[in-house]
Amino acid sequence: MNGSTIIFYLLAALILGSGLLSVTTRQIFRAAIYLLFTLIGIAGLFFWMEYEFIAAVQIVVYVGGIVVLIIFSIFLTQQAGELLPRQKPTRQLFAALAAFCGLALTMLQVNQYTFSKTTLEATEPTVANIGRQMLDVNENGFALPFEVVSMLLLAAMIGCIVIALKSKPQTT
Amino acid sequence: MPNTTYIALIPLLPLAGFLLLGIFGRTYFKNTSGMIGTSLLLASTLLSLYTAYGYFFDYGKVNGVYQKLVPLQITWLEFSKGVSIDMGIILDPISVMMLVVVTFISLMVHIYSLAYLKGEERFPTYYAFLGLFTFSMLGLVISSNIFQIYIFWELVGVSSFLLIGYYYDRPSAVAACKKAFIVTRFADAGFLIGILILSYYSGTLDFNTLIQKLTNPESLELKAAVTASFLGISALTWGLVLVFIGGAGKSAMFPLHIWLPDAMEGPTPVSALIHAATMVVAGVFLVARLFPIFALSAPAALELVGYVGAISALIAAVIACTQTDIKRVLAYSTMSQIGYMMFALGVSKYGGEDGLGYTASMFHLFTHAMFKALLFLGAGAVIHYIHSNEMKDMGGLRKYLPITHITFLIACLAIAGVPPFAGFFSKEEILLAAYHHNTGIYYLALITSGLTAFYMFRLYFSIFWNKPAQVHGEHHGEGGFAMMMPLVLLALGAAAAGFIPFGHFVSSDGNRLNSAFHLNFSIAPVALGLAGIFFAMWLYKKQNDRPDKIAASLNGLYKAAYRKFYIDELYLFVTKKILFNLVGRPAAWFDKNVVDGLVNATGNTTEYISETIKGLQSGKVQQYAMYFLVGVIGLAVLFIYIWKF
Amino acid sequence: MMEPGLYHILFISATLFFIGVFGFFTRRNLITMLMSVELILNSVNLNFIAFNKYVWPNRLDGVFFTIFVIAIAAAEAATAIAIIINLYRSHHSIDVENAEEMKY
Amino acid sequence: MNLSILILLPLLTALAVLLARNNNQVRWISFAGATAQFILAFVLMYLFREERIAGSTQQMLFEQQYNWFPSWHISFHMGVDGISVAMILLTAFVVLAGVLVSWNVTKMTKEFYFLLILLSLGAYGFFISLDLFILFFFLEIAVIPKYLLIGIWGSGKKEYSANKLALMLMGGSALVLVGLLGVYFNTPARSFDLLLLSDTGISREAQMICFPLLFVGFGVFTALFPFHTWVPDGHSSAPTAGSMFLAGISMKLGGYGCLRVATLLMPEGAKAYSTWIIVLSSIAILYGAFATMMQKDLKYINAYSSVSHCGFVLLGIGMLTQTSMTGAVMQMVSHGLMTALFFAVIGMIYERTHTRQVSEMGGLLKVMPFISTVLFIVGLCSLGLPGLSGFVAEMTVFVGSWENPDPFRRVATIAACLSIVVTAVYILRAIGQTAMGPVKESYLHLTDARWNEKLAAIILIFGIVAIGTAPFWLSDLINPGTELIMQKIKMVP
Repeated sequence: MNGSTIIFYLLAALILGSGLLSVTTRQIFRAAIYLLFTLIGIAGLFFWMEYEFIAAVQIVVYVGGIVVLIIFSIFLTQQAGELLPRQKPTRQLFAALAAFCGLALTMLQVNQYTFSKTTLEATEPTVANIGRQMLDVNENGFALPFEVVSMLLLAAMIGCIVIALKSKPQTT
Repeated sequence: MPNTTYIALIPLLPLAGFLLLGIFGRTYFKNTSGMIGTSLLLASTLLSLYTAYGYFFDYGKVNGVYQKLVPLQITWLEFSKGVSIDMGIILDPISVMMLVVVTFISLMVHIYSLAYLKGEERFPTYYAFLGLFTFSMLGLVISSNIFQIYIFWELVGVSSFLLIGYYYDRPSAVAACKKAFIVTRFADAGFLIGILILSYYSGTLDFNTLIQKLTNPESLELKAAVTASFLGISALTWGLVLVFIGGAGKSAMFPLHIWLPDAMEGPTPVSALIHAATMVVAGVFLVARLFPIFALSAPAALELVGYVGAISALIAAVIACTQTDIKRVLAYSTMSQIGYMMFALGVSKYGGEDGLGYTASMFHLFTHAMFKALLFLGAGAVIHYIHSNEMKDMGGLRKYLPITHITFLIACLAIAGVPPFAGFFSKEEILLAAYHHNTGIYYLALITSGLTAFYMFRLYFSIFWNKPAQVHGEHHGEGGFAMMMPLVLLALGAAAAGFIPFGHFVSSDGNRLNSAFHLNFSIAPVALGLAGIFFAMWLYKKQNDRPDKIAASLNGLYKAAYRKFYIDELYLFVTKKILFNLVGRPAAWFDKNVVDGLVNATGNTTEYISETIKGLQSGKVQQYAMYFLVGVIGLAVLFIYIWKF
Repeated sequence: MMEPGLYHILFISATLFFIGVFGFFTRRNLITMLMSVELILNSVNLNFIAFNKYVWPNRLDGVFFTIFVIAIAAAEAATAIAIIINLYRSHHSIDVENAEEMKY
Repeated sequence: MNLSILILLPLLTALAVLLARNNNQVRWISFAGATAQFILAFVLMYLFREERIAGSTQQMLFEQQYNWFPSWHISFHMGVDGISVAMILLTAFVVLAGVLVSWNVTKMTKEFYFLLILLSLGAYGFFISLDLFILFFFLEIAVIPKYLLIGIWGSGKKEYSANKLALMLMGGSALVLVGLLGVYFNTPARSFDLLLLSDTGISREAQMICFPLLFVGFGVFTALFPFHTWVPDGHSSAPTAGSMFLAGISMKLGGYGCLRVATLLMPEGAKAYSTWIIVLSSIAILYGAFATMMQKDLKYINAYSSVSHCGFVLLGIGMLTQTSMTGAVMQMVSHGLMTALFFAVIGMIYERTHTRQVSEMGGLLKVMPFISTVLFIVGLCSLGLPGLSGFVAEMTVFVGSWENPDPFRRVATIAACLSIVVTAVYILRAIGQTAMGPVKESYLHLTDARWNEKLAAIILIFGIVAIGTAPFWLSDLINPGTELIMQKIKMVP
């Protein structure tokens, strides 16, 4: 039992605990905050796995971007102090059951399978390596998906604007 | 043999008249259509007289035997090898005789109608239909192929339908024409099946080949046809009986006669032409045409023909005694006389002296055409004058219609078999033939002969004598030259046609047949005929209450005969109650409710199922997601744990 | 307690995934449903990184996929929120139970 | 002759109709197109006869083949034999008459004519294709427009009828498709080519399964007994030209398919199932006739009588003799012309009297002599009057059927013969109540046919009389085609 292990378990507890709270609390603002904790916990886990770049992206995009967006939209659409409506108990029961069964099935399968680590030499996930490969146009490069994703982002952006426009400009 | 293809013109000229008047008559020949039709027919008549002269006195006879000549034959529709419908012309004594009869009577009717139907709105249509009928009838008599005869058979049926329905705005005429068509159609279905049977066994539709194959005792076809049997009766007999059913339908033989009296709804000249002289004898003609097969290969079928003819003759005569509509009396009389022709064929044998019945039948057909057409045209003149068909509206007309009176009397004497008028000779021959070959039929015929004289003179006295004439309002004489000329010509025929030595021309095997005249044999029928005439005179010459008394004393029989032995009602029952209510209605119901119901049920089931399962498509995203997850888990379990991939 | 490794992380990610699924099923507010989706996406990211680290350390594919997922998640969140706001305008509510016109 | 003209011409007409600016242009363009098709059909017949007289003994003439989907052996293979030529002639007649009769359709005229021409395109394509896939393709093209024609321009319960018709015909097509695929996957050639398939043959087991599928599938189009209920509803709801096309052309697609596809390709299946075909078609003949007797609506009368008459087509095919098959094809042509004319007349009467109930009419002969005369002619044709086409066709079927000596087929033939009596009953009833009888007061002002209606009727009557008075040209045209099918059937042990 070393420090690394302890940190891992603490992070795990943080992720799962606040994740669970996030989907169960009836105050929407708190749910957002719990989500924030979960995301931070995951970022921590990335740090723990020594993927610093991903962890940083996680914090920047998720914590800094998405959660803020969510909180904004909560402000836009929600009355203060209003409790979230409760789902029907049967639905809750069935959802829990389905989720549990799915989890059980997944874990059974995962535990049956032995993942063996490759013997090849490891590539360090440094920013330099990631950057080089991402923009590489050769065989192992990710330039094309990168471009595709950027197109997607553009499309999404335009889509957002069109959807959220107050009213469509009248074309006479 | 000279080129005789011009014979094709005889039927084609009336056809041209039909097409011309049928298509353009209403617009271009409104008034001249009668003259056009008549002149075309006159040409036909002259051609057929020329043909008859040529055939009987020039090229027809080879070594003393009249030949069957086929001057023209065109394949019209080939079914398979050997089996084809040919359009052709056959020349033999009966077809040539029929050519003359049909064209002559038709010409008379054409002329008569010029006056009779003058001013009618559908005058061109009438002449067009007459042309169609004449064409079909001529085509029928010269047919060289059994299917050709069927084709023209149907065509005469339809022209009869059109002419009966000439006054189409009278519901009774519409009903009558439908009845005539449907009853004969029913018989024609039998005819058709008969043709199919005969053609199957003989492998041909051509009359000459057919007769040859089915009369030659050596031929394989005949053996096959006689050996094959159904219900214990040979296929050949079945075929001939079915063909005879077709003939019986057209010739109004019992029990298919019910259409004939109703057909009197048509214009009277039409009745004279179609329903007295020509079309109705087509059945007799058909049996005569196939006579060798009947006589040589299927005597049982011929016997049936004899009995049906005799029974029809008697029943029709009995009914005729009670009818009051003069045209109906004549219609039943026609049926009775055709019965004579039929049983004459039925009692005949093939060839020689025993073939007397055949000759007699054709002879009677010939004379009957004359005097029955005359009777109808005379009745037409009376109706034209008095505007009624009922005997009770008539009486004492002899002074007003002198020519009609005399010609009518001649016709009545002829049909009653009083010498020396035409009917006497032909009827004597028939009775003689029956006497020699079937005494049962002979006695039936004898009774009928007495009855015939009675009802004909009942008619005669009721029209021209009886009570004084009740003529009201203005009148237009007898109808002028156009109406009288045919009457006189036909009266000449009715008076003199009997002196033709018919057996010299027409006989079953083409040989000359000398009909011996037996004076002592003739005594009984003539005496009976005279008795009938005097009885009728006693009852009807002066108005009195004797007929009613007799009718009252014969209550049941009189009523039954008056109601035509309830045969119409029986048919009505069969068609209305059984065919319509027990077959047609259930079929329609079945279709609407069961078959269609099944189709709709399929549709409704689909709709019901979709209605039930559409709840799954609730529009609630979370439900969809849950189905999705459950589905994924289910499939995963299925694949992993059950099918063990 | 044992040394944490791949299986631990997989457990965390699976659990997080099904927590997200549970949230997605039970939440009626669209924004909270969106949050559940974010949880699911994060659990996926976790898997990618874990596999990259513990199974194929020689390659960086997991990293790239994670980056893409994050980028797409951001776009998705933005689009989703645009839709939510639009829906709020037309329905004056962002309860999914009220947005069920697309049925039958 | 290049057969693709037969498809291109309707296609061009349809496109030109779409481009037309007003209704009048639409009418005249369609009329011109239909006339061109009409002339083309005659040219085709003439050239075909010339080729045959010149001694060409090929099974199919004017063959053309273009690759379409080579990897699945689908090719655009066209060619005609006498049967196809006869059917193309029929289509040309009905199309021309249908275009003329629809002259005063005012609702969405352009679309109406477009669909009519499209339907004719499907029919032409169907009759000339020698590739089963193309055949199916055109079959479907001929189905869809009918749904719209009935659904939009129909009368009465048109939506119901349109749905029913489209669903039942689609069901039939589905069976056909399954059958075709069955054929496709059961030959070594893996081909949809009709000629190739008929040469190589199909295994007996496959025939036993595919024949009923194909026959019933096509049979639905031809009102095979239990699948006929779309006929009365569909015909009665359709607009006049729609009914004419439906009965005149599209019911014939089925008959043609039964003969050309099912029977030619699968003689063993045909032989094995002929009993069933005969039973069903005899039922259809008699039962259709009796059901007609009870109908009160003129269109229903003709629709049910179509069931009965199309029974003769299937009976002729089921009897499996050359004469009966020739008769079946002749009956298709004859019935197509006759029933198209019948529906045209009914449409004309309905347009004037605004009723189709026979009991409500009477004495039309007085006020509309032309229309009533046509009604008489078509009625008489329907009941098989010699000199008109119905007689020739029915007699050929009867004679052909009678060539089978076994009692069962004999009984079926006799039953079919007896149906002509029932036909006479219902036809005369219908004519007697509409055209004859006292004229109704309210009808006295009605007018007779206009030029377009007269022309349409005369064209169809011309066809009917041409077959009725001189049948040999038609039977000569058809005979070689049926002879070939017979050879296949005779080879079956």
